[in-house]
Amino acid sequence: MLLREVEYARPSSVEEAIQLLAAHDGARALAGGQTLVNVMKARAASPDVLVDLNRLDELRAITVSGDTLQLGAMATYTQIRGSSEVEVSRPILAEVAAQIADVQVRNRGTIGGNVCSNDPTNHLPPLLVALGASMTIRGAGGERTVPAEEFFLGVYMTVVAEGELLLSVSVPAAANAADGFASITIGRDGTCIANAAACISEDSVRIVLGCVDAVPVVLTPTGTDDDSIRRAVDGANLEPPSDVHASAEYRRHLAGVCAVRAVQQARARGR
Amino acid sequence: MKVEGTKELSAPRDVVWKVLNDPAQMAKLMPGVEGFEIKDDRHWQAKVKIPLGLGGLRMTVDFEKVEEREPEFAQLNAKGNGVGAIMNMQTQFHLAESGGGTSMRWEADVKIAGPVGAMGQRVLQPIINQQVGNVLTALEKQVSEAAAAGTGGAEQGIHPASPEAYEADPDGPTHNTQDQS
Amino acid sequence: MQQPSTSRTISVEINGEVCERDVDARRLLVHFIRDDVELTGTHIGCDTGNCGACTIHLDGQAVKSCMLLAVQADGSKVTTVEGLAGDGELTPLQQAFSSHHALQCGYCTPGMLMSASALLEQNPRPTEEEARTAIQGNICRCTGYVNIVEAIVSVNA
Amino acid sequence: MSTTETTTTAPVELQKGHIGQSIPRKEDKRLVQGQGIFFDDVRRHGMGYVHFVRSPHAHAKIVSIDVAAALALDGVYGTLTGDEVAIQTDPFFEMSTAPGSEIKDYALAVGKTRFMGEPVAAVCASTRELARDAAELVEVEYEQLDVLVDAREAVKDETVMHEDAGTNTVWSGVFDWGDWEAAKAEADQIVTIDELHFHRFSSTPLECSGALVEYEKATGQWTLHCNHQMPGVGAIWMAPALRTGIDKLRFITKDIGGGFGNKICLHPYYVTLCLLSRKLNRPVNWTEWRTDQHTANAHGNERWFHDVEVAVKNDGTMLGFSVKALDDCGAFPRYEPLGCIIWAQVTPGCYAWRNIRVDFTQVTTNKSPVSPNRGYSRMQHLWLTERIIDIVAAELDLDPVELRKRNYVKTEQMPYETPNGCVYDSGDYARCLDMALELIGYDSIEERRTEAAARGKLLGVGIGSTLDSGTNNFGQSQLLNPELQFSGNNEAATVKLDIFGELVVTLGTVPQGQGHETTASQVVADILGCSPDQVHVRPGHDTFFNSHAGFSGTYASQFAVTGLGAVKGATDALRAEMVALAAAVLQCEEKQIELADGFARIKDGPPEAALPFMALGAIVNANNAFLPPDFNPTLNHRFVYRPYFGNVDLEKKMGKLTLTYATQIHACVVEIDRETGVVEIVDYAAVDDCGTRIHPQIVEGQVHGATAHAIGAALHEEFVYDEDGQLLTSNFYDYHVPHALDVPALKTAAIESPSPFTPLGSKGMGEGGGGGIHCLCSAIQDALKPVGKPIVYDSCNPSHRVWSMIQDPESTRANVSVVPA
Repeated sequence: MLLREVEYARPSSVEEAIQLLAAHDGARALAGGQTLVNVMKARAASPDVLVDLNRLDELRAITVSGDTLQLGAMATYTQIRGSSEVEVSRPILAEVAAQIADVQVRNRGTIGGNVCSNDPTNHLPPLLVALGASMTIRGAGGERTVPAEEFFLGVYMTVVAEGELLLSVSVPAAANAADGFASITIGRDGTCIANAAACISEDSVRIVLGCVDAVPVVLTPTGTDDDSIRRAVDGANLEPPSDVHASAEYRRHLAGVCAVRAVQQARARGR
Repeated sequence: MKVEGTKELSAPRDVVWKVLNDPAQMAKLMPGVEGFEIKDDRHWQAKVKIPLGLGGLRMTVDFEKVEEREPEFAQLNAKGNGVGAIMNMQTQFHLAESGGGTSMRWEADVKIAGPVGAMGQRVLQPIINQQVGNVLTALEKQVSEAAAAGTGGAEQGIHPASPEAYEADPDGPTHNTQDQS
Repeated sequence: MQQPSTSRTISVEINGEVCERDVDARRLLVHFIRDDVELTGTHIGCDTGNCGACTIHLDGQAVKSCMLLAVQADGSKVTTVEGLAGDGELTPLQQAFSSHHALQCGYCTPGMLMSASALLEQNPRPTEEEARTAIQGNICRCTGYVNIVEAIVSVNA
Repeated sequence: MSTTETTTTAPVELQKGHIGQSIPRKEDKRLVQGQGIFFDDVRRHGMGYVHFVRSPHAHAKIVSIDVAAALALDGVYGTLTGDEVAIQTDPFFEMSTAPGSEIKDYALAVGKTRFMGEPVAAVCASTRELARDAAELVEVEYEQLDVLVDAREAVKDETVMHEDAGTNTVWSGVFDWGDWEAAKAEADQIVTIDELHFHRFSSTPLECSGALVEYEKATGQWTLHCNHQMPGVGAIWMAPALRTGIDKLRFITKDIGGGFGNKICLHPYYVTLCLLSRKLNRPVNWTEWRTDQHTANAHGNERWFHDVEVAVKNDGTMLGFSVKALDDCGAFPRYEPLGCIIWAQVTPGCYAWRNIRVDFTQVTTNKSPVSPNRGYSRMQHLWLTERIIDIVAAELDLDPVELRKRNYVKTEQMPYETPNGCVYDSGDYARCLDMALELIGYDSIEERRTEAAARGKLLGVGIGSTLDSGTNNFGQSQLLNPELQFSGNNEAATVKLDIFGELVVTLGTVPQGQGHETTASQVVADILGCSPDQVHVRPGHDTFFNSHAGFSGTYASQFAVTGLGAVKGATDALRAEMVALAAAVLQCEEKQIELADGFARIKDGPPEAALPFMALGAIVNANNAFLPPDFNPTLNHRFVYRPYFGNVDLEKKMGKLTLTYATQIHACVVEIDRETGVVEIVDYAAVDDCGTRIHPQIVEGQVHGATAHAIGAALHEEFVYDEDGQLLTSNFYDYHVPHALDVPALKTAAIESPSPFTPLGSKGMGEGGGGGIHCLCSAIQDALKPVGKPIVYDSCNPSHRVWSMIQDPESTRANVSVVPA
């Protein structure tokens, strides 16, 4: 509890938000705050200026245009879970959003905050990499779009540079996509110890592992059968971190289990 | 937590040695240095802000050179204070000539104390790996520039917030162990 | 472009009453509610956003008031446990908590009630699993949740 | 499900009515409206907020502390450091014999720090945030020392934490009851277990600790608005340390957000607050944060069991066991070494073996100090007895249900004297077990096992037979240290009939959710013939009510006996006076008077021969001129209930260590995911027997709560330290307490075997004896049988440990052997 002193601004437009972020050293965007405020309570990290995005309704929109589902960076997990657009165009997103933390956190936490914080145990980074999402970022110099695979740089680090703002996440729309997600958590609904997302397309299968490295780890196994998946995980020579919940060895094993389960789920769904 | 690895550098050993043993050049290797003060030839202090996306971890780090055997071995202790945690790091470098370049073997033992540090154990290992990767990348640049310039010191260090400093490094940490209790 | 500042004057409607106060930007909403507005029914049971004792409704949604800054509530409507019942009469949910012995020490109870009442507004007849999911973010150390779940399910059964 | 058939209830004059009914709780109305008054809800003008500066190191010399920068900050009222504490206070009283008694424990670290999070200084400022800002500016220079995190290392004394003691051993001694050598000789088989580990966890009440402390300069009086759950003993620690009289410490509690024993050892914090409030001459508030609570308040005792030997006959008769117990109490003993004897209340567990030898040692380590955590010290020992039963059953291929039933103390043996002189008052363990097994569908377990196996799941069934011993005899402390002047037990209550006819009850206890206001009103109502609604029970505790005794508090499963015993005693005295008064007014004989429906009236008399309680209250308090000169009723009675124990036998280390024994038999079914080691509870039942139940719903609520604690402890909750003494589970992310989705639907049932020793036939039962931990360990071992028969050796089994057992059952099996005797 008890934060360090911090400056606060609540812009009324995306442009103003970007200006604020650019104008102040140590400024950070405040999205849902379900990670950032917590970290500030521990005084582990202390931004100098918070730019509160919560009144920027234009960042909350979830829309489908053509074959793209676009989620505003400020779309909450609750919104994603209840969105008919998500339901018809990439339902796995709603399913996974429903697994994050708890009701209160889902009411505030946002997709943008989730990916920008990139805690290795988060659900969405591996999922979005698996789905082939892309992130749209705007700064003073204009807008750019980065594939999810290149978006994550390290623990709590992404390509969103100082003075930039993540605007939205785009996911290819595919109502019947063969997607899967599996996790092992602390208790029924705690932090992930290991997780994996899978996406099977016509010509390939893509598995993305969370919790085993600073950034999601992408695997492209040769087939969708359990053995191919296990071989791919074994072949990745993972060096996952050890902590009180899992030794490196156990976490490596769980990564394999999650990968197989995510693919099984994807296979079942794709049928 | 112990991390160790080896790194092949194209510069000659004496150049690498100079970069590693010059506090001012060392400062440029570290992530997010905001202030730097040399107290004497064995002690210096850096104020750093480790650039994490959540807002940066501010620490004051005191360095002490414990042992050196030019041009092959140096041991450095660092003690960081801040963010409700105390960091202790012991680092060792072993330099060997390797062709025209240098083969560097390094070890670091990092310990974090305090409630906030304990909270961060979960992500400590990936963060340290990442920061070590950054330092090694910066070192590579620094020594190649130093070698090109004939003596020590590029003008510009690596700006910690610039993305290119964080490119994944294939020669990053090759082995990690964390004590499990 | 506005200038960021370390404090702000905010106006929040709490349980139907408008409260205007100067607050530091760093002040958490839960401290604003407890220490500044002196509504002490909202509790604090952890410092990491896990326990849910500080759950309130912000513009109709259950949220944890320890993970929000007070300045973020400016212009919003807040309901705390004190705002659930009018004139000392208990709501059916509060009554159910008592008759099912869904509370022992009562410390988690305000947060539980706020999570449960948000559920019942959207879903008046929840199943046991739905009730459990609605309070998964609220820790109770006394009851083992058994009677809390029963109480929630019973309200409109 | 409920029956009453064993021994008769003690004779009491109770009108049938409210006792035994689950009436609405008096506490609920305020609590469901957010109107409870917890310590942090109390405000005072000019109050300062306190933040502690805590050691990041587990073991370090304090070289220097510089508070200048903190004091320079605007809004900072002042600071306190260990140096000031060392001058202004004396070390807290220690209960051990020498050399453990030489340990110096102060309110703040003096000279060195012995666990991560130990307070080394305190800062007081005008806001909470500012106090923390200032605390960060206090500069402390440390010199790190070698760290002890493992009791097995600490006992070697290669590093010594407390120089004054010269050893890490707080207490050690051998208990030898029956004839162990003879039992070994008689046995057909000796089963040995090299090592078992009962892990470190705590009940982590949702409200953390804290207090608002006011100092009155004129009188030297401190008032603590707080959540201490045992203020009587708190004052015994604090007053001498503060060099003041015990009446200078006024403890006030209202509502408390759970305690579970974790709020018994708050005296170091409270002394700091007393010193600060005096130094700064202003009220000071300290609110502990969760991370601090986990890091530096109170853990449960961690215990190792080594070299266990069990003497068994071929027919399954168990003759006894021998064990070396090594208890880890963390950095300071505080309530310890009482844990070195408290377990002896349940020496044989539920079993009739007569030969038991326990070599007990307790050591300090560089971890958080411990405090009596729900199930205190008995739970660890009962876990051992249940582990022994299941390991013996597995190794000798005996049926665990039959083995238990063969060896349980039988209901016809009650009251049963244990080998160490304790008396089990009543109970029917076998019947409770049958009921629990029926509730989980034990008959069909083999089919379910097969069905689960087809889904890749390992199904297992477990039993936890446990006892909740309550109303302890503090005389057992003399078995540790004969010099200690503690024995027996007591609790006080005051009941008065006030001027307008209000019945007012003042308890000495310190409730934290157990519904004392409600159950006390039931007892009063039944004795006085009125409705519980007419009985006002004051919430909380206030030293100045003068309604407490030396052992007052709410701990150790005893309210239904001691608290209600005191209420009953006081109400009986009040009743006698009301009857005498009514007889005097109505001019009849006392035996003609009955109390009913809120009246004192002549039995079968005319309607006008009836006095409402209000009239009685008014006469004595305000209209007493006509009363005879030698008749002076007060209608205000304080009663101290004191159970009779007699002396303990110091030589044989025997005696009546506690008064009542509630039974809890748990049974459950788990499924284990073979691939991941994740354990899921698919069926769970707990059968309780706590004698006469005053309020069955409250009893069941306690069973639910104790079970949830046990489930958390058995599967997730563990305070894990790294080799440097850093706590790695300091918050609710890593220390996973059960969420609503983690707790299965719990089935409960009860029987009533009234205690022949208590005023109401009731027994304390709130702690629960860790039944769920024993039960889950039993079920996990059973489930893992098909994968190499590993032995569950630790009381905490999160998925990673279960997975390791599946991977390498042999390493756990190396721990046990069977030797034909």
